[in-house]
Amino acid sequence: MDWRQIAESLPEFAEKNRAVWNELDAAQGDGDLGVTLQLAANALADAAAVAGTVRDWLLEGGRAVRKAAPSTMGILLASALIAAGKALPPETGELSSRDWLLVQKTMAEEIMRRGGAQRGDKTVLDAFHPAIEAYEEGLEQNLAAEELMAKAAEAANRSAEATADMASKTGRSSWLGERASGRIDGGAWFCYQLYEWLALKLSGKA
Amino acid sequence: MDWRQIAESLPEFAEKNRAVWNELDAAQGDGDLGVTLQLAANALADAAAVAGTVRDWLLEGGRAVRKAAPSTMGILLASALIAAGKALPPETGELSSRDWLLVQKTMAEEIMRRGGAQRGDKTVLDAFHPAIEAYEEGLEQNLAAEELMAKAAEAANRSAEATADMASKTGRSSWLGERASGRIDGGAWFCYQLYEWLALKLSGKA
Amino acid sequence: MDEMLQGIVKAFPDRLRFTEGDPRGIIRADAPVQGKVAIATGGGSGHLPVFLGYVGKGLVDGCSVGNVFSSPSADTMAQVARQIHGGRGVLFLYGNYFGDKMNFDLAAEILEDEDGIRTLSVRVADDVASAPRDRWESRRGVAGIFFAYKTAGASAERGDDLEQVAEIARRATSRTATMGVALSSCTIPASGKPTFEIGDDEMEIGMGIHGEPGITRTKLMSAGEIAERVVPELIRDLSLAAGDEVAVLVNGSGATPPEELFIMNREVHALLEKEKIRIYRTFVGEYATSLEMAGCSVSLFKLDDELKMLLDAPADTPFLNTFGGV
Amino acid sequence: MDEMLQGIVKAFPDRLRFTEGDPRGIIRADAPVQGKVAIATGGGSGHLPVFLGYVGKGLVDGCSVGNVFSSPSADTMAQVARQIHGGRGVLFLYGNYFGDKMNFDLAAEILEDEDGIRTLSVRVADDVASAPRDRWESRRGVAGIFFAYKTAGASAERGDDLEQVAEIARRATSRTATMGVALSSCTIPASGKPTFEIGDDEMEIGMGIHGEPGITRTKLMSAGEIAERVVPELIRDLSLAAGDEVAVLVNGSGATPPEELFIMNREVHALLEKEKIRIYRTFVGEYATSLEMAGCSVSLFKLDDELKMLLDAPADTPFLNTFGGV
Ligand SMILES: Nc1ncnc2c1ncn2[C@@H]1O[C@H](COP(=O)(O)OP(=O)(O)O)[C@@H](O)[C@H]1O
Ligand SMILES: Nc1ncnc2c1ncn2[C@@H]1O[C@H](COP(=O)(O)OP(=O)(O)O)[C@@H](O)[C@H]1O
Ligand SMILES: [Mg+2]
Ligand SMILES: [Mg+2]
Ligand SMILES: [Mg+2]
Ligand SMILES: [Mg+2]
Repeated sequence: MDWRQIAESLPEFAEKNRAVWNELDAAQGDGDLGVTLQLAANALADAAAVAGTVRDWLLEGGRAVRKAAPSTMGILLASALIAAGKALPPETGELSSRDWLLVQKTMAEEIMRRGGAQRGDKTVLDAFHPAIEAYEEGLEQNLAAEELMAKAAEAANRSAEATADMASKTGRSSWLGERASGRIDGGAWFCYQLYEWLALKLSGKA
Repeated sequence: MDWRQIAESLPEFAEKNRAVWNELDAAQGDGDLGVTLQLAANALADAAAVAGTVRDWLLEGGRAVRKAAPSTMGILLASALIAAGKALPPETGELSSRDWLLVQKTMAEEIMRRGGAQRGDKTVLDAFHPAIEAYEEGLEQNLAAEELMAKAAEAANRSAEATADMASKTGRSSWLGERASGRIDGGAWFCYQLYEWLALKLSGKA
Repeated sequence: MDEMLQGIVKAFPDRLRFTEGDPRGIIRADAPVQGKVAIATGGGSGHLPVFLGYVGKGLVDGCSVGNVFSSPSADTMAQVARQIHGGRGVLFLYGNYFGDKMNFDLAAEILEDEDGIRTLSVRVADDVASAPRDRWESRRGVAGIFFAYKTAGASAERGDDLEQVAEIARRATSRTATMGVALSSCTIPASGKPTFEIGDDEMEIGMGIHGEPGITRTKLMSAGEIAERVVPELIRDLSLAAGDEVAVLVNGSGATPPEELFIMNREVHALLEKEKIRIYRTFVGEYATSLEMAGCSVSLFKLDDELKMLLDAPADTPFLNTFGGV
Repeated sequence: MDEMLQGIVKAFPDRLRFTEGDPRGIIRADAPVQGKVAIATGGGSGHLPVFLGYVGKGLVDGCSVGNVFSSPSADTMAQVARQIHGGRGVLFLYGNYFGDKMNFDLAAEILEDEDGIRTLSVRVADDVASAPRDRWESRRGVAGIFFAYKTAGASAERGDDLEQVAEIARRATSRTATMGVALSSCTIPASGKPTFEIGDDEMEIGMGIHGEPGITRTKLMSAGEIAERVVPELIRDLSLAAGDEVAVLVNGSGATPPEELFIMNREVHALLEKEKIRIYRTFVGEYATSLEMAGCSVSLFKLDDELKMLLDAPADTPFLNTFGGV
């Protein structure tokens, strides 16, 4: 899978969905999730243009996101990307499905470490964790790259929807009490959409 | 004519009309003319209760109004009353129609001196001056006290109504430009009502 | 009103106190300062820190407080003057409003007749929207009163006599020009309704601090557009030329976030710099408010060497210096 | 945003400057002060004078400025820290918000890894409405941050080391309790709509400075009623007893006329006096705002002898001292 190609089309992906992300965040946060993710996507595309390797891209891209989008999701993504870059062996070329698993796991761990949230706290993790589990399951079944992503996307979709029934325990939305109940978490929904988009990309449909 | 009796019923007179005065002032000033005149009336009634002579009453009443009602109309009234008190010979008992003329003329002069306004500037003077002229005319015709007041009231009424066509040249309302045109001046209207009330008082009808 | 004044004196008991015998007069805790010309101010309330927030060292010695937007009484003014009088006369320094003028004039007569205290009066008249330059003395007094307080206060503090202090106050006033804009009206509590209505997408240029109408009403403009409307007018009014030095005051009328005042300040600076007018000092914040009115004003103060010195002299009031200043 | 910051630096060029290489960092013009522990703060904008208005002598050395109501970046924070570092470490002192914490933590890691600069962090958490006393460290930081800045700033200024300065900041924070009320919401420009709606005749008690919901919504209350609701809660929270000494802060959230803040101050004083709690010092004004929100908060700060001394130490920022102060 060509990481450069993915990186280059991230801004387009963000443009298409930013309004929804803002909207979801507005219901229980400050309505800037779409802005944040757009800035992050742009920073990552720019970083890819000058990066030599996928590792460089993750490290430099993470640093760029850190500067460009210092909101919660931005900083979690940035740290997670840097951690993932550090975890990849320096000689990594294109990403294998195993490499992808390592990236995902490292990112999820770093998000937990830095953000201190647990599953069930109504965050991006509530979609991310189930997606990674589904991905790993698929890997054991030797599914193809695009099938793995599709399987992860499906799991993320279900679990993102389930965040509507959760009470937020972290970040800005945790202050909102009643006012935030019954709504899907924006970060979780983004996570699902990202997997779906990646699945389409890998299958050549997007 | 019993000045004490007039003084004592001033608060009642003000109560009955304060809403209208506020309303007229609100259209082109700050809407406190009724409040001002109520405070002035109360202060004058209180002063009458302890004053030995009409002269004392005017002097002490004027000082009390000065403290209690420091808005434009209050201060003009206060100064005018003090000036009138000073103008009356110390031995004055009940007020003759001549004394009344002196009081009115002195008051009008002091209002002009202190306020610097001319006839036509859309102030209380635009009713007061014509009223005094009518009063003086009547005096030459040897009319009775209540007839004099009635004649003055009539003149004040006509000229107060005519202030609607004037442009304000002094005080707060002069800043209002367009916004104040077409409205009767509150101070002029009060002046008319005061004469009318005095005429009724003198004729024993109020 | 009286609750408000008590709240103020309770907050700053080491710096302010009530005038004896009059709960509407507030004076420096250490008044009278012997051997110094005293400065008294006053006016309607609803404009804090104007007027009473300028009582303090290097500024004014006492203040008479009226009801919202109405003059205090001449008797309060006289009582304040008596208790701040340090033997060298009293300057009445206040904004040019009719009701205040009548009361201060009357107070001056009372003080002369009854107490033998000499007074002079200077009325601040800086609102360019209210009259043309050739009749500037009939202008309304607005936020530019700050500069008159500051310079006359410093003049009194350094020992000038009554005439000199009055001259400084007059000089400062004649060299100050202010223009304001409003996005919303203010409501006079007594009347309970806004003085006038402004649409959500409208603003008024030249508005007075009691909601007096301005020069024109326009669509909402950006800070840059407002500055371009206001600053050239002030420059013309003061006949400012390249090389002249000014102090800038960007004042918020109450409901304007400080963030927006600083954006305005940037635009004002940019325009002055373009004309090569030198900015000696800048003040940004709430120096004269109008209850909950949303808006701001820009004042320019054309300096000379003496005024610069007086502007920089130490001064202190609890309203403008949280941590003390002298 | 950047226009606003330029407007600030242009207003006070002798006291503030931009961090080199980062237009979102503002530091003391004379930074770094060698041999002194440096204090850095930061947070979203829309709260002036919080945060950047506390940069100055006797307070904090530098500030990172985020967009409205959002955290500045860790890189800005690190850059500010580098340029204020006077050789004795940096204290990060800021309000307890999640996004800010993540960024400051990250900045601390960057500084340790890349620059070998030691940092400690203290988060101000004084909003009693946001968590009970036994979990006070999870409270939101609101206007009481003023007391932490003032005392920690004085501690750094007198030469304390990093641990001592942090201890003072923590001590001040643990002894400060704040409760706010709001009469209107604030609008986050990015979203364009009020964070929530309050009826004309309603108010919310315990409201956060970004419009976070409070404890309860009630009919409009008078200043006296509000004080009776708020002050006993603060007294209980700080376990104040007769004879204890406090500093009082009555803070306006932006659109509240100062007149009303002083009325509130009077009520607060009356209730404290009734409990024989001694008021050592009072601050009334806009110390932390929320864009155009109408409302106010009351903070009590339980003093000890050292904190009293630190509170009284000289300090100066152009936002709080118009005429300078040190
Ligand atoms: N502690 C946390 N750990 C992981 N994800 C979190 C955490 N807190 C919030 N999030 C995610 O971040 C999203 C909001 O991101 P963003 O809009 O950038 O936050 P903010 O504007 O409040 O800084 C939430 O929808 C949630 O998924
Ligand atoms: N210069 C003046 N001379 C005489 N009367 C005046 C003058 N200015 C205003 N008035 C009168 O005062 C009235 C308003 O009085 P008041 O409400 O007490 O004034 P304000 O509230 O503006 O101080 C006006 O209706 C007018 O009749
Ligand atoms: Mg958000
Ligand atoms: Mg009136
Ligand atoms: Mg009035
Ligand atoms: Mg945000």
